[in-house]
Amino acid sequence: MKVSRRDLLLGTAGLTAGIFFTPVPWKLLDDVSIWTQNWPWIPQPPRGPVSTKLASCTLCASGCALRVRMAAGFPVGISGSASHPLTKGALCPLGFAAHQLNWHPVRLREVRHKGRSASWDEARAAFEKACSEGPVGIVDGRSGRAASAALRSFAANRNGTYEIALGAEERALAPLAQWSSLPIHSLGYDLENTRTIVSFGAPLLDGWGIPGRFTRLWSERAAGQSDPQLRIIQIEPALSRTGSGAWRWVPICQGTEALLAASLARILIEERLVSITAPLPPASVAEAAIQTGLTPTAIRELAHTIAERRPTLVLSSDENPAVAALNLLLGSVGAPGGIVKRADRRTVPDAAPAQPLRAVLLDSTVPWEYRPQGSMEVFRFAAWDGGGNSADWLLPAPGFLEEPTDLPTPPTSAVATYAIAPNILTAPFPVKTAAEFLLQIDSTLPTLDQTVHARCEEIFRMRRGTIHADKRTPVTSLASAGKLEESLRAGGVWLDEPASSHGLPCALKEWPAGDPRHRSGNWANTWAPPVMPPLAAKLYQESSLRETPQRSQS
Amino acid sequence: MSDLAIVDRRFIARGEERASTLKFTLWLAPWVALLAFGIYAAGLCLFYGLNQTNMDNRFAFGLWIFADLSVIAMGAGAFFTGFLVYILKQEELKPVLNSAVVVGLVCYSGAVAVLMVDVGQPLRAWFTFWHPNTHSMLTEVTFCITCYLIVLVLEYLPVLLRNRQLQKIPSFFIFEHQFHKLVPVLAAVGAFLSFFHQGSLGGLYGVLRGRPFAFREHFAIWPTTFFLFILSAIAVGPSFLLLVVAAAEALTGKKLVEESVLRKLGFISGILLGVYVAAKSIDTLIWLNITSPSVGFAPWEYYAYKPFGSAILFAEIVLLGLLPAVLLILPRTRARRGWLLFAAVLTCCGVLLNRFVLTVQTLALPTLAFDDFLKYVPSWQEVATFGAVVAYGVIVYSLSYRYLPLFGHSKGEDKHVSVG
Amino acid sequence: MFPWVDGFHWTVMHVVFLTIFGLVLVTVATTFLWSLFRTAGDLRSQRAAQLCWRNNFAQLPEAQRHCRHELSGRVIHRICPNAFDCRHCELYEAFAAMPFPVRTLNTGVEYSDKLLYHRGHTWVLPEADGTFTVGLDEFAHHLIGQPDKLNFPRKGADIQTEGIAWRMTKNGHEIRVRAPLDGTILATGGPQYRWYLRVKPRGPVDLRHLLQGPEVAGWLASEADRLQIQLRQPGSEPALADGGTLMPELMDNLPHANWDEVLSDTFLDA
Amino acid sequence: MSARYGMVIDLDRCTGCGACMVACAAENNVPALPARATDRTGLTPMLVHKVSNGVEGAGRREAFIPVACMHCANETPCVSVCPQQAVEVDKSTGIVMQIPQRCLGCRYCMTACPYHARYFNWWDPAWPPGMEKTLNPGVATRMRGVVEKCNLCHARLHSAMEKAAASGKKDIDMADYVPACVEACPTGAIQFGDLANPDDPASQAAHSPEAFRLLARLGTDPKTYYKSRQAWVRALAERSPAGHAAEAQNV
Repeated sequence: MKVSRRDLLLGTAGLTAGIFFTPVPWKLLDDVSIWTQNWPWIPQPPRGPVSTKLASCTLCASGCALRVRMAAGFPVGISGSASHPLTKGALCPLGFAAHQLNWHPVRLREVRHKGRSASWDEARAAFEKACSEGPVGIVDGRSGRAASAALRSFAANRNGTYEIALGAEERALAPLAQWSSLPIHSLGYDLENTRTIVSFGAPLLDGWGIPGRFTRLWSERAAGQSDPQLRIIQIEPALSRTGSGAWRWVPICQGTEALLAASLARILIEERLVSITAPLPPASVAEAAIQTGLTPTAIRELAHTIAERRPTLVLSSDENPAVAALNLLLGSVGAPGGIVKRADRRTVPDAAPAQPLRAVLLDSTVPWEYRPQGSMEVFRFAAWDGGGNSADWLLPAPGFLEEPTDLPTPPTSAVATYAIAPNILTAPFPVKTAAEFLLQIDSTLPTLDQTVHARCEEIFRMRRGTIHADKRTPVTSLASAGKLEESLRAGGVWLDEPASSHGLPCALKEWPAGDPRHRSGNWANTWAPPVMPPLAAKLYQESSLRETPQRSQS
Repeated sequence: MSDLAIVDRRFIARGEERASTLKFTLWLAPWVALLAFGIYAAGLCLFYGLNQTNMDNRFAFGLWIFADLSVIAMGAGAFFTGFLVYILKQEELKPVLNSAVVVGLVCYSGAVAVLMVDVGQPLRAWFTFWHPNTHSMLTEVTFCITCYLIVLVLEYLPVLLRNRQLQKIPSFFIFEHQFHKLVPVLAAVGAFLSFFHQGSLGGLYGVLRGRPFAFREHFAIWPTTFFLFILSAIAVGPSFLLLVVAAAEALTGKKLVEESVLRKLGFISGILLGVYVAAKSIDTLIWLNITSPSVGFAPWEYYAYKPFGSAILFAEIVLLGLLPAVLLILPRTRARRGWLLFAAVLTCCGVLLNRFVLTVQTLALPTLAFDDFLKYVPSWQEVATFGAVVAYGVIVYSLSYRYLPLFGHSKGEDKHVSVG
Repeated sequence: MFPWVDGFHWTVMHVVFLTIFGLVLVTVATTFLWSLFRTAGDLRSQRAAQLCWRNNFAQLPEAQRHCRHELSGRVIHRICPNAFDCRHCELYEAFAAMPFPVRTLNTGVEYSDKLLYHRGHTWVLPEADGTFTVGLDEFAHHLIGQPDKLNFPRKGADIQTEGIAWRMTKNGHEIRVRAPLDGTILATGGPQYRWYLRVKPRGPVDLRHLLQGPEVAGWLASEADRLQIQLRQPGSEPALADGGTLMPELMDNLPHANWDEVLSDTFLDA
Repeated sequence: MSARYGMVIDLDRCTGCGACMVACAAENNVPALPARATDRTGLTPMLVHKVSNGVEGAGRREAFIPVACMHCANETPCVSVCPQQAVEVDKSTGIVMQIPQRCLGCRYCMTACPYHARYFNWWDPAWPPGMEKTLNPGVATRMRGVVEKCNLCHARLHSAMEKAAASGKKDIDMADYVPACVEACPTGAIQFGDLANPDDPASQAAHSPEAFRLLARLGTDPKTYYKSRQAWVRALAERSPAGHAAEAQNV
């Protein structure tokens, strides 16, 4: 029969009506709604049991103890481990997202020579060639590690130089080390027993020293109290986080820290506020007042406040002899609550050799911005390529939690510590540490394990200190050095007893001149990698909380 | 005559004078271009997400929500004229009824289209019907607008079927013939729905306890803005319709409806506007002196930020409220076409300003002690999408005017002016 | 909020909300379906064609709505109030009784007294066997000549007076020819046969509404005049009637005229 | 059990380091956004605001105010406005839950929130290749076009409940339920607890004379309390914005 338009219309209408009595539309509706709720291209977290592993952060010298949540063999979360005697479970903001660093887009995945990809063998050949042609320099960013031992002895064997790139906190101690002719690394701050801290721009609450150590001290003894047990006087041009959290903030003109320190010293001496005698600084109070922008009375009051509640610790943000010298006047050197000696075998490396270096090798712990002086071939170990680097060779180093290492005493610590950080991850592509690289060239170098054993032996023989883990075990109660190493490898931290603060002879022939070097404070400054975890970078990009950091120019 | 012209001519009702095909095409061309560009912009937003706009977490509503509120207020002419003609039996308004329907349809469908771009997950929009939260004004709005859009389409259907070619198909003609007998029912339903969602749109902001600038006292479950929006909508609706018809007359150079009809529209608009202004003034006084201070916000603070000075309040209530109301109510000014149109324009501007203040100023003003006053400038994607709605409106109205008996047949028989 | 959504529990708001919107939807749906139902009813009954025609008639220009008696000269001026359905015209008898003037008019085309003419330019010829033959009159034939396409209803289909009897296309214009009487189609012809339909009447035959005798001349004359005006080239004299007869194949010969209007008026199709 | 989980944040102890923000993002699989993102289009369920007493020079004081969802208990502004029940208050915990799978992204709740604690996913969440393996298994990622906010680390509450259930207890041990930001704060400035429990240290701290809440007069009963000994900081609670600015000029 012939189908008329009318039949067609009726048919369609019937069909549409009929469809609604079939499951088809409802199933479609259901599927659509489910699809709209999870798009296939949106990544979903891995499923699987979550376990927790103990580890240590190796991204700065502080070596904070970590609890790493692992799922399906990958780190999925990080928190501090409260058993650590110094960090007490605190972490810096960057640490909480560090577990994502290894997948950062700028991760260095292959050996690169002048921007082109190369092989490990080529790199090794090139370095051996350099060694044969002249002295090489080895730069270590974090001395005192087992790896450092290897680096150092390599330099010694090849009569090259072994240099340490010091951090700001360490540089700040340099003058005192010089006057007391002690290595920098055997000096520390006894913050726990001090009553007044005078900080010349040191970012105490913003990444200074060991995360958690000072901040917790501050929050227990200083925060928000009108007359706190611990007085913090922050002297700096602009109000910083530390200034806001301090007991007093003293705004002074840029670069006049040394002058102010001198004038304070003058007042302390002239008005007999301190018993210790020292050479009279040349600076006059009136002059200082003009330069610093403070009134003479203000400076005088400041001097009185400083002397009032001792022990008083004077900190500078970076190397500044004039500021450091105040500690001598206030008798804070070698006294409880001041600058104390700690058991540490590290010594300041020897001076540079006569003839210029043929090549220099930078360990991955050396801050990215470090620029070797002079023209030589540069071998740079790094896990991330921060860009703008002039190194001839970029050598991929292990990333976060990928390098087994030991952790010597962190800067600013009053007592010696020792810990061993296991590697709980392995890089999916060939990486080497500087030490491993050198070991391949010179097999006589001490291996990591040898040095670690030796160190454990030594600690065991000293029979001092305690192992801090879930519970505390005095070293004396340990059967052998092996047991000690075992417990350290299991995540324990050895904490030495406070060294006797006496025997820190320190004399001043004349009042030192100030060094204007000043460093702007931020967590990012003590941070060795050139990049920050994406989630930490959010702070700078997606909120107005922080201004983008100026990284320290070592 | 070219073939296109022949075909075109065949769809134009017998004896109706319309612009030549070429002229009409030239008129449409720019609007079509604008529409296409806007659709492209909207496509960007749908494909790449709303990061294409300049909205942000603090300015979560932008140009689009302002446009929706305004456009829907303008579209109020549709339901209100229907209400006047069918419920209140104001027969003399019949000639503009079809125009009102087209305007309404355009406004509402346009608004819904923009909303679909505005939400982050358009494909989930229907969840509102699945998990509706009966306490949310937005739910009420969604339900009402959806229903009313259906009603508008149904009301537009008869007008569409009156097209010369379509009505040659018997079943269409008969359906139209039967359907338009029942249209008064739809008009009643439409009026009911509209009263509600116009109100709910106002309620959207009146209930924002967290935004003292917008929060108002409640009657029963509704904040005062609920009632103010109804008033302002039915006040502006006729004015806007008046302007549309006037524009059509200007463009076609024909007298489409009796002057008396326009005056009547103006008068209705004027009276309602007067009532609105009175109510609005009382509401503002209560809010400034009681509501706002009681939650710790001194009223003067709202107007401490330029350009949103207290001048904006004066403009909204007096300049664009009281003034046009008076102009429309006084017979002498109403009788002059110039004044009539001028007053109608003012009325529209007044309501636009009101919607602007409620949507934009509310979000720009800080709430926390440490907030700043915020600025927001729509991105070109937002503007283009908005432009597309305008173009869409012009195109639909032009086509309707050309091919449908919007103003009845010039041959006068209006027993079949289908409505709505 | 709906009972089948997890964690649902009734509240007053739900009841109110659901009731209101339920009612709204029901009302709207009912309205729509009700008119659909009524439409179907009308289409099934015979009223549909009538309704369409009456609406269409109302839209015809006044010149096309003159009463047949005006065309015959019985009355001076009268617009048909019955959509050309003289069967329901209460004045028909009265008018028919009136005398009419004898006039000689130039109709431009021939016509036959044996044929009954419909205002849509079809004629009806009663056959001996009681069936009727339907064809296009000369006037229409001159306009269209040879149609490009013919579209007849299938045999046995019903046609209704003023409904569409058949469709033709010529030069892209669709022409709908109105049926002059009610009936069932027996056979279909075409221009070559000079007839188009053979129809078996339905029910009692009443052809009063068809023109005959003097009316035809008057009607054709007025149609010719209309055509002259409509086809007049701007600024030229009427040149259609050549020696008093309409020239053939007009649509082919004057392609640029406004044929849409001409055809609509000729076949009473607004 | 019927708890009222809430926080007391000691602003005098907040150094504005941002550890809470980072820890929160890491815990809740919040992606880092494209470079175009700003502090206004960002995704920071926990956001630390920097505030000052408006004085320049030696008299200047600054403080930091961490703001996350306050989980308002009364007339919760975002709950009543959501058209499709994508925001709900959990009666048993007092936590205001956002259900991203149901959210259509109309952002009405964001305009309703006086604390701007709600965030819209303006971008598709994206991670560098391989980094998605480091996402927290306990929390599902969200997609573009939906609103999200702090839910007091609901995943952690769940595991705490499971632990309690496993050991047959009906109440959880608060030691097991510590939100990421609380855990991360290096100065221990954030106290978290059950405000309905008078013995809970947090609920006691909430009643200390230095405790205050932001915009409490709006009557939404926010469950995040702040604490400060400094009068000017406490003044930030209720002082209306323009007034605050004006007085800052006079100081």
